Amino acid sequence: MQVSSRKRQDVLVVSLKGELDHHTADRVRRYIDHRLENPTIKNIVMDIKNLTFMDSSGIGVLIGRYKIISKRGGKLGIINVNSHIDRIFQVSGIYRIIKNYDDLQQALNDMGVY
Amino acid sequence: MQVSSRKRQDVLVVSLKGELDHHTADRVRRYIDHRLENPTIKNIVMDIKNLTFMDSSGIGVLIGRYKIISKRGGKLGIINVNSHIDRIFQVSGIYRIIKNYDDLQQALNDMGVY
Amino acid sequence: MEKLNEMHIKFLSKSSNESFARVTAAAFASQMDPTLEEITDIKTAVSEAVTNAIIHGYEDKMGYVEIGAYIYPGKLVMEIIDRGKGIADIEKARQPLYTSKPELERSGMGFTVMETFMDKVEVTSGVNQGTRVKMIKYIGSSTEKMGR
Amino acid sequence: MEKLNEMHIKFLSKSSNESFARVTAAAFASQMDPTLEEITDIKTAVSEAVTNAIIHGYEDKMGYVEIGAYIYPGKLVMEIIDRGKGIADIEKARQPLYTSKPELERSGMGFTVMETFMDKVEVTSGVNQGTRVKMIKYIGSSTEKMGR
Ligand SMILES: Nc1ncnc2c1ncn2[C@@H]1O[C@H](COP(=O)(O)OP(=O)(O)O)[C@@H](O)[C@H]1O
Ligand SMILES: Nc1ncnc2c1ncn2[C@@H]1O[C@H](COP(=O)(O)OP(=O)(O)O)[C@@H](O)[C@H]1O
Repeated sequence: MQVSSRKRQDVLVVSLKGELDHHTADRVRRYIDHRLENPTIKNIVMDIKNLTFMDSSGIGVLIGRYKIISKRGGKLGIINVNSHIDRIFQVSGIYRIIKNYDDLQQALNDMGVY
Repeated sequence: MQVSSRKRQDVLVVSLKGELDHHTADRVRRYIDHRLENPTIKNIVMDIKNLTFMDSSGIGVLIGRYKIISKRGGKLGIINVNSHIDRIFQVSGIYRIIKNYDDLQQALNDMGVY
Repeated sequence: MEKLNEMHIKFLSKSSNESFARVTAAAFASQMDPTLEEITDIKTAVSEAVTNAIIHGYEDKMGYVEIGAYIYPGKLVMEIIDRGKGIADIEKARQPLYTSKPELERSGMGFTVMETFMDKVEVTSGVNQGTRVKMIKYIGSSTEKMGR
Repeated sequence: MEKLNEMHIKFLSKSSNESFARVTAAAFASQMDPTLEEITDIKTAVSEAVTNAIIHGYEDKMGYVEIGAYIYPGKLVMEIIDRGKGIADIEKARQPLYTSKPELERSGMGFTVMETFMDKVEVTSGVNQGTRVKMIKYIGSSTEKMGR
């Protein structure tokens, strides 16, 4: 599991590469929460284009980050969701709190970054 | 395991793709021996560029084909050997009977095909 | 129905073995010539059950997780077994969003995901005796699936 | 030395399980962060031992092949076990080019290949009791290898 990120104004764009399960979830969590110590970050976009596997541990990671960011009045968006992971998002009902954007541009625009 | 071949004068050029072990050896053996029913074939070149795995079962297959072809006065050559398979060929002493050619052209030339 | 093949694995309840369990299950199932999607379904369900055995069954203790896999014509049966603390109320445990470990950021969606990707999920468990999750997946042509 | 991880597999003596055994061994060993070459070494040695269990140990009968794998710091131990016919003369069996099944086009190079790719190969066997091949491979930095 490789995690990387960049900042676009008040949006943290996080890219995940590899397999996200219970074992690797901890690294992802710690990586993002460390970045979130920066109080100017309000929104998160998760780019999961290169995520080759995810189970329900990923849902837990997303809900946890959503809780932090929603306290700051921000949003959590997700892009490049494959059909298998989409199915997990669907059954878990996570789309009630996290938005699946068509691409990064759309996500950033929706978060007020142009 | 996929096996394919083409004929260049009296040389049968066999290409192996996939993993050659005891389980898949049988298919390779039957494929080649079926082609060798054609008595105008005198030599064989095995192209193992796309062979992703081989264990000592492969040595058995090669020695078996060598026996058939040497009765016809022909040669068995091999091309595109990776370093791991080369090690197996080395320890088995198979280079005493089978020649490792630099490329197909060299093998064909050595077998009298120009 | 004729059993075509069978395998068993047993490994320590370490989280680093979760990916090992997935790969092993996929490698065994690949004999059935499944689609890539079916392979991912199997990997996901196995990942959920093995993770549960490790974090809920054994919690912080070390124990063995076992997987049994059986291939029948068009049908894969997988069992994930632990000898850990067991489940008192299986019906409650299987409900979507129920988790006994929210502090670990568990989502409570494990069983729901297993049910989504497998054709059948059966849970048997005894308190302090352990848990056995049996999952069935039909693989192959739709005619075979209809004849199940 | 501290044992870091452990797994066991058991499968039917079908030749289609040879590739399954290789993938499983590689998936388990991958936790040690081996090089691609080391992974291929392990796959090759496991393939040889498992093939022997299937064709020599059980011949045409069906039985279980077992693999045990143990990870220590810098050291992988693998055991391949069958309960088949056993080896009467182990020294002779280990000689390069010796095979009891030339009619199956075996080359007699299996043990030699195991010795080439692993750091240590130990064979114990009893006639009609079965065979156990224990292999050790040191993985990782050269300093670790020197301190073995
Ligand atoms: N193998 C197990 N041993 C003990 N308890 C388990 C086991 N598997 C599941 N459970 C219980 O069932 C609950 C729901 O499981 P699940 O749907 O997978 O969600 P999660 O793993 O996210 O908690 C768990 O929180 C746990 O209390
Ligand atoms: N698991 C086993 N059970 C019984 N006999 C075995 C076993 N493994 C090896 N042998 C014996 O040792 C011989 C040499 O084995 P090996 O070097 O692997 O060559 P090959 O498999 O090509 O015959 C075999 O031909 C067989 O007689």
